[in-house]
Amino acid sequence: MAGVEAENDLSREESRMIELRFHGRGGQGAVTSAEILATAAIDEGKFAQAFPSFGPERRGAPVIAFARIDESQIRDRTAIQQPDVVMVLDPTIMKIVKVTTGIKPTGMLVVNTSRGRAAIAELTGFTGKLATVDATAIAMAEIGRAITNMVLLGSLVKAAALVEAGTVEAIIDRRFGPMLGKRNIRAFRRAMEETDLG
Amino acid sequence: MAGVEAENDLSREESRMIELRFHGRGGQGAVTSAEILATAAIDEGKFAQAFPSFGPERRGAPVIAFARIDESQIRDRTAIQQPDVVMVLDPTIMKIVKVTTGIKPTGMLVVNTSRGRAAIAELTGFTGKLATVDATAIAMAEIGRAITNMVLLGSLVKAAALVEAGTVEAIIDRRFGPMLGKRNIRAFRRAMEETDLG
Amino acid sequence: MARRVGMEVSIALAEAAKLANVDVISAYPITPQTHVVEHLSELVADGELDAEFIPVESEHSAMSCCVGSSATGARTFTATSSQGLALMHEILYIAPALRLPIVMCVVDRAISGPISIWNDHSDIMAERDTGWIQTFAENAQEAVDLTIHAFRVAEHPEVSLPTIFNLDGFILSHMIEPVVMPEREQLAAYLPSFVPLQRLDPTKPITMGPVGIPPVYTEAKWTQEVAMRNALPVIEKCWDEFEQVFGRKYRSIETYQAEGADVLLVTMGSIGETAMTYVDQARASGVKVGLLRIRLWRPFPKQAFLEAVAGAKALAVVDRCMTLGGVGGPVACELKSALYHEERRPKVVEYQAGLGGRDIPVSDFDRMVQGALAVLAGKRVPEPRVLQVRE
Amino acid sequence: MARRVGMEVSIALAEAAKLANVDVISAYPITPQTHVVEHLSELVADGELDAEFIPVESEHSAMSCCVGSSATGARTFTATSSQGLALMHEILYIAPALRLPIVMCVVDRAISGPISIWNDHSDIMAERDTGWIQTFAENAQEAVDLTIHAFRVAEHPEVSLPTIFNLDGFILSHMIEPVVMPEREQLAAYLPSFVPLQRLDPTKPITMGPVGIPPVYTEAKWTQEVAMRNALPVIEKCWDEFEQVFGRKYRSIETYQAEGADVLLVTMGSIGETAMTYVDQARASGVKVGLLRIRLWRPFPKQAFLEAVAGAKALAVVDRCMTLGGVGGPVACELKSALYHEERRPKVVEYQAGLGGRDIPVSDFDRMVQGALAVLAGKRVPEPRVLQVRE
Amino acid sequence: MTQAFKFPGWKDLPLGMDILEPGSARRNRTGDWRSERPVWALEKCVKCAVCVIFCPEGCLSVTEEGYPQVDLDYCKGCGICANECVTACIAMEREVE
Amino acid sequence: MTQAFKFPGWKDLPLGMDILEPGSARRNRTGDWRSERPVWALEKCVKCAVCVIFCPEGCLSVTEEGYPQVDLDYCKGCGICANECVTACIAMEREVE
Amino acid sequence: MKGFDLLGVYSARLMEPGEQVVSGHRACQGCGEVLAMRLIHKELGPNTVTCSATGCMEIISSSYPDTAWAIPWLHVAFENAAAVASGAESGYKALRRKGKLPAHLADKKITFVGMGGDGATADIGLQALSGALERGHDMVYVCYDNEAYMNTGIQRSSSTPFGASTTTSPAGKKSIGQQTWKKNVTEIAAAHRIPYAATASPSFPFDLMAKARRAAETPGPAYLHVYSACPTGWRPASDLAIELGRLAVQTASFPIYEIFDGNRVKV
Amino acid sequence: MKGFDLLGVYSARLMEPGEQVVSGHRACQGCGEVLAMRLIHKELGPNTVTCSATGCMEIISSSYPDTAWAIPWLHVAFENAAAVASGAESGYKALRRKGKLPAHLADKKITFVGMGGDGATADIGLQALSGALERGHDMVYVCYDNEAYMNTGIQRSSSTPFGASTTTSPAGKKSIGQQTWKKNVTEIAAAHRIPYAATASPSFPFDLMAKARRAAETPGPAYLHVYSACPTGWRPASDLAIELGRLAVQTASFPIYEIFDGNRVKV
Ligand SMILES: Cc1ncc(C[n+]2csc(CCOP(=O)(O)OP(=O)(O)O)c2C)c(N)n1
Ligand SMILES: Cc1ncc(C[n+]2csc(CCOP(=O)(O)OP(=O)(O)O)c2C)c(N)n1
Ligand code: SF4
Ligand code: SF4
Ligand code: SF4
Ligand code: SF4
Ligand code: SF4
Ligand code: SF4
Ligand SMILES: [Mg+2]
Ligand SMILES: [Mg+2]
Repeated sequence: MAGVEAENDLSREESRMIELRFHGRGGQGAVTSAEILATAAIDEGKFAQAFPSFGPERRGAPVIAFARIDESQIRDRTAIQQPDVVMVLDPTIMKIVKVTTGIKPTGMLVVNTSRGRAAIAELTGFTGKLATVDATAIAMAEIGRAITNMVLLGSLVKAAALVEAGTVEAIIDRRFGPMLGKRNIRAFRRAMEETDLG
Repeated sequence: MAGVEAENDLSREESRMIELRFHGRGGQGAVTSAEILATAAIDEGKFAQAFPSFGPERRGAPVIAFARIDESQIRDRTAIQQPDVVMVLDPTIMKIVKVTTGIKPTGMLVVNTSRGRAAIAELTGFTGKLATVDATAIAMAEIGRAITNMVLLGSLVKAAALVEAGTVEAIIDRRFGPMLGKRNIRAFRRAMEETDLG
Repeated sequence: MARRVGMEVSIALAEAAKLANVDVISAYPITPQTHVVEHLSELVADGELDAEFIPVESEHSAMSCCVGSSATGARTFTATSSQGLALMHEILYIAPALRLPIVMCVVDRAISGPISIWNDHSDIMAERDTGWIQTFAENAQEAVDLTIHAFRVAEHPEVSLPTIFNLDGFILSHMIEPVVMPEREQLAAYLPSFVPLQRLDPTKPITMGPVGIPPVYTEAKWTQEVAMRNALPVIEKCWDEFEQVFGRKYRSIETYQAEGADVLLVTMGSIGETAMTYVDQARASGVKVGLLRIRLWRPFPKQAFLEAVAGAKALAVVDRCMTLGGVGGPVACELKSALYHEERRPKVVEYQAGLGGRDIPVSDFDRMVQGALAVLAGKRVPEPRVLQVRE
Repeated sequence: MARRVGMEVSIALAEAAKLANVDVISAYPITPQTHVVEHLSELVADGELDAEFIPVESEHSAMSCCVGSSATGARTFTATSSQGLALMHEILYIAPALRLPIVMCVVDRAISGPISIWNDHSDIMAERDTGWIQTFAENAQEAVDLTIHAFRVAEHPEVSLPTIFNLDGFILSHMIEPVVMPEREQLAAYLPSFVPLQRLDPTKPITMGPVGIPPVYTEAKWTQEVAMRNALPVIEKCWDEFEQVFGRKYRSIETYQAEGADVLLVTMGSIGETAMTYVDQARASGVKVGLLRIRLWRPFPKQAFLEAVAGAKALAVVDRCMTLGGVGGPVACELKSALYHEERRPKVVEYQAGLGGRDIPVSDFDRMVQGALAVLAGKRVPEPRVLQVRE
Repeated sequence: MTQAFKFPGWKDLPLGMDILEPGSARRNRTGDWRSERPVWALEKCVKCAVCVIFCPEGCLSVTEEGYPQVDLDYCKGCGICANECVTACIAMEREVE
Repeated sequence: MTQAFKFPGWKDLPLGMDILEPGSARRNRTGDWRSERPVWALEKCVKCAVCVIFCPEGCLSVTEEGYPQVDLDYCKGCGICANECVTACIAMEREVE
Repeated sequence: MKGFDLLGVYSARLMEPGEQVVSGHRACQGCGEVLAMRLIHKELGPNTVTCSATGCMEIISSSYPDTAWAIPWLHVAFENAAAVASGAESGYKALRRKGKLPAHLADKKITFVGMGGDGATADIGLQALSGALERGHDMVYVCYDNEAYMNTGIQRSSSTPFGASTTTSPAGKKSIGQQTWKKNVTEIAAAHRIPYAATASPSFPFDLMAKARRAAETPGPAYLHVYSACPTGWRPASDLAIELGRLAVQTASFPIYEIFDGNRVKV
Repeated sequence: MKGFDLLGVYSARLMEPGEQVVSGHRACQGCGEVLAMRLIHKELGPNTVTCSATGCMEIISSSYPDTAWAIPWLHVAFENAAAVASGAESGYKALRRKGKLPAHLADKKITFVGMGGDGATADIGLQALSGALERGHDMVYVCYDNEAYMNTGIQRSSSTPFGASTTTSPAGKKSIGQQTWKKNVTEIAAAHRIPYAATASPSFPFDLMAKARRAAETPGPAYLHVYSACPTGWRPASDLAIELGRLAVQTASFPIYEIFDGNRVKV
């Protein structure tokens, strides 16, 4: 199913579940990106879950969302404690939240930043895989607003190939409608190109 | 305690419980008479209960009330099925309700009637003790309204001496206040005199 | 000295609440609770009781007002029944969580549908998880005594929990019967004035009722459970003190003729008295039967219960409520659960009876005990049975 | 053919209600039920579902409208949670007494206080006496399937009882996960149109909801109990038919790795899935443990339960609710009651966990099973324990 | 003490305890409640039917000739008809034993 | 991922889970929510304090000299002050990473 | 003529026969409330579905096995008659639109009625009423105002007039009786800008019946507030219900009027 | 000057320091509702006891262990804030009269506030409110009207204006959005003939605060209906709450006025 060769070593043996955590701010669409990722995986015949952190968080406040992807049925519904992948949608989050908490040493950090890999590596102290992208710039350019969630999905697909780009694009198209869909897909594609995997 | 000699043979040995049923119409005070009787017994140091039939009966509808008197604590709260005494406050009730239902053969029927003992004996077919009184006439004369409940209590005290007249009178006085109390006591006393015990 | 008088039970307990000098009464009328609140209104109108009587527009608001009132440190009382209790349901969970020592009289009545104004325990049983202390009265005296005890316990600084005392509707609430009314001096000796442990006080502002996020909800509920467990000895102690002041003795679990009994009838509420009559008769005819009355239902006095049934071979348990589609009535269910791991476990034969105002006569107790005896003689334990179902 | 899609569980079950072509939806929003009714509003606004959506002003009215609607013969649906369910409490008893086949989705959430929007079963457990049929879903597929099954069962002429299907709030309701959506044709084959057994019809006027005076109340309640008992085989039969049409199999009591298990974990709701993961791990390391999931809670499938536990030496029962001051959690209490007179009774070790949104990780199941194993090894059965209480 | 109606066994209770017979309360002869009965002096009656409309029991009807007619099976003897009669032709008389 | 507050054990929970410390929410630095911050050109400021009154956070105060002053620990960056300033002397600037 | 106008007197005999509330009900002797209920339902006729609150009118008309109702009738609880009626109206509406009604009902115009006493309306059921009015169901809500909770023994309601002594607002050494002013539910209903709200009294039976008809014929929600004398609760003789109602209207202690779309019209 | 009158502009700086609702609450960026709440409580000052309904303002101000409240504050449930406040008022009243208050409270004049959103007020808590107003408690009830159930995700309330699209009154092929007209709770409250009812908006902060004070100083019940813009629910940018409120008032889509004893006075 995952026909593309993974560009990294997140091991993809049968039934190795991949767990992801998304960091953003209330209103920025962290949940939506988790959702689209999971839906894509499901559309590809895999098993997947996506869920928000279940709190009454308000617009502006830091929020998280989760996703799981697996080849077989997922039975765990508890919060993800040790993610394989952490996605950071908003660069300013890192100042206030320790985004690397619990991340597996073999895991991957996907970050929206304009400051480049080195700065992020230093800031987070994370020594595993790192993917960076200036998602805000891409989003401003392509969508006209700093809504970075589809951009980051592009980086993720590039970095970890958990799902195919085409599947995600189809969902974006379905979900956002022709106008906004097209813009988001452009942003998504640019991320696939511009993401820095080191 | 029951200092007066009973005028009939309702046996008064220790712990022989006396059960009474009162028939009247909603709004006529059947419950009040049961209540005053029980309170009188309690005031004399006995044990007693009084309670209405627990229904949403409306003004005018036939209603019943109950009382129990005993020398020792009463533990039964169930409806009285086999009364020792049945009191009929309203003569017209007998046409529509079988007032003798369940009454003990050794029991007593106390009836407000203007028609005399024989007519009642025939009407009810009851062969036990019978006490009759023209309570409506007495009530109209003494109280000015056809409220017969205190009259019938007089008949009962006369007929069965379950409590002393003085105790009842004290309660009537307390309960109805000086004006109405006095009238009711007069009616009560007349009943003690005018009740026909056969 | 304390006077022995004939009084309607509802009036008597309202008088007891007056003696407790309650500050706020917030209640909504419902049969058969009405006489309680009517009498209290009269006492207030006549100036015999100095209290705010809040004539709310529903029971939901009755309980809500009680919460607000109790949170100011006022001694707060209410009473209800059946549909009214059900309408309070949501708020009934909240008062104990806030640890507010409201006292409530529940005049037990069947729950609709079909609508019934008559007595059973289906209303109160629905509140068995809520965290209120709950006792049951059997007669006028107990109703009065438990009223006073309820205030003592609820406000006890080691307890601070709302407390319900139950009495059966009509069959107890509407009875005129003898009762010894406590005297003011006795009350003064027994019931101290209420010193709230928390209060809405502008000079010491606290926030009551915040959100219980997941890191703290479990702990909050656990403290409630611990409070219930800790209340148990205090409740007993308050009965000991009650005996000293008033001379009448109460226990969480009370037995009658239990010694040497093979079968124990288990009752809660006023039917216990009829059951005693039955036990006397049965004992007289040689049946080894006794009676166990559950006076304290919440917190459930498990230890006392286990001790009380230790010698029995079978229990005949009467539930005044059905758990529709469940394994049995709520009381029997709980008793079996309590007994489950005991070495010597009596058989438990379950009955549901006295529903929606149907009397339980002496003969019904006999049927129950005969049922239990049949089990002891080797018959299979029957499924829980509703008595007196007309075929 | 039926499509496998990724969908939020709330949306999926709302779609299932749409497939059932409900006529009237009367609901009030409350977290975490909101997405269910929001999606239904959208379907109605878009004309995808032809139904009356009654935007009531409270849950009390939501259920009241459902009663009125169902009494006209309309297929009626609602959904709620927690405080909302509690506010319906009074009316929840009445719908089954009137034998109205309303279907309700309860998105289980802890009950206040303290207020919590997170999952446990304290809301629904308070309704265990009411007379609603109740099932529990574990995942998206089950939520969808039980929605459809609920209509089938509720309206079945041999049943005619309102039905609740439960799903855990957030942890299930807000999950996006794979689900196979039934097709219209399948629905047509499985779910006949609703033919009401009674209806407010001016040409055949009936009086619904009269007073249940004492001579008839007991009988009325008994018919409800009988209806619940009779519903049990119908519920199972409707699952059999479900399997024929949809190919997915459900049972009142379902087991996993139960064969040869010394200890059976007993769960209800979505934690069953985590428990399966644990069981797999434990089995792999040689622990003889299995899982029993209660899918049907009301009417309680006693026989199936007894058969399922026949081989087990101990049960580790998880309650998602506390009975404050009671003998233990409601599920464990009922299970012990069901087992009480069995010859071979497993030990029952009780846990209360996952309260107010606290996760129950695999390690917790291990603790529970270890507790049960310790009992089998001779340790005294511990008092019911709340897991994860921070000291 | 008299209960004409025989309550059904549980199996015969209608679904939901519905009452299937409209107006079955007619079996309930509320005339029993009466301690006074209305008596008409029809000669004074102007056939206006005011008494009929005001009877809470609905137990008054109009005869072919236009006169009011009471169904004593239901008349509770409230006296409203007498009090409202425009020509005062109704008197309330005590029921005899 | 950071939870500064250490939740008490059950024994240390106040009765009824009351919060005993008034205004304890001050520990919650909502400045973290901000992605833009208000910046003042005080030379244009007329010291009217309109910005101060309209701030939903109550995080503006008035200095001794009468100028508004922001507490960035709490400012969520909503922009209301900037939008309402009578002399348009407040600008919203994106927070840097 | 006791204030009964001549026209009124003679139109009485024009009344249709046929009752929806039959004799044999258990209301007190001389009950003004049951009279109002009878007249309203007589006017509305057989194609009416009535949803009743708990209260006197429910208890006295529907004690199993006796029903005084000749129309389909549903009682659920005390505080929700307006909600139950909303549900019934919506059920029919949906079934009709979807063509799901059986043939004999498909074209029948049905009037949906919610009803309750003043307690059920002004107090415990006010919210359900407000919700129903706001949502715009095509129904008639009738409040029978006897100014107290009579069914449970004459307790005060918010509709009890100032100074009246009831069992929960008794006059006493420290109280004159009811200490609050009568809540005006008709005004509250009218503040919902519903198309029709009116007050009436069975002492003016044709007026009452005409208003009932107008209420039924109004599309959308209509509110009818009916002053209903209660001899048991008010403690006069049993023959005075009509007279008392007439007096209340004539002295304007209970004015009768109509409000269309929120604009008051005196009658 | 954005419609802000000059006097208003300069009086802002005369405001007392001191807040009862402190920074650190979790309301959304730019929330107009929390601003209204802050200003009202600032005006009422520390001798205030507030009883809150469930809703945005409760959730964002009282998540254990964080409270934004510097005054005594109590939350019980969604639908009963008015009843809870009645209880608190009565508790103090009884204790004071009976001389049972501790010395430091005996002479303190305390303002009792019940508060809730439009859902808590116009819908699920309307009855508790009506009861409290009718009984005449000396308290202030504040409704923060953001025209929907925001706390649970923008569902319609009866205060949502006609045509507005919410998550439970979505615009769609068969619907324009909300199909009912905004319920006027102020009119409903005024129909209770309470001494003081008013509408206000935090966009006119001195007016709002003056009304809050008047409400508190009125003996008996007072009702304050506050239009509270919600950027999250209404979906504009986060800096527009004040502007939108001002616009609503100026276009009379939300008129602000006062009603004394039922008689309306425009402001
Ligand atoms: C939730 C609830 N609370 C209280 C009651 C008790 N109750 C039944 S009817 C009634 C009073 C009815 O008064 P009203 O609505 O004015 O009607 P009336 O009997 O006066 O005609 C009361 C208090 C109830 N059935 N349900
Ligand atoms: C009985 C009950 N039903 C539903 C809820 C869920 N709920 C909590 S707050 C809320 C909406 C609040 O809306 P509103 O009162 O307008 O306040 P806002 O959040 O808009 O300020 C809802 C539906 C609840 N807590 N309790
Ligand atoms: S007395 Fe009353 S019940 Fe009898 S006919 Fe006259 S009005 Fe009707
Ligand atoms: S009111 Fe009098 S005059 Fe008129 S019809 Fe009746 S009896 Fe005749
Ligand atoms: S941006 Fe918003 S929160 Fe920050 S100071 Fe300005 S008004 Fe206050
Ligand atoms: S609103 Fe503008 S001018 Fe006025 S004080 Fe604030 S910054 Fe200065
Ligand atoms: S109490 Fe009053 S309203 Fe009720 S039935 Fe009797 S007279 Fe009619
Ligand atoms: S949702 Fe609206 S009302 Fe609620 S906190 Fe956010 S902005 Fe304020
Ligand atoms: Mg009334
Ligand atoms: Mg709102």
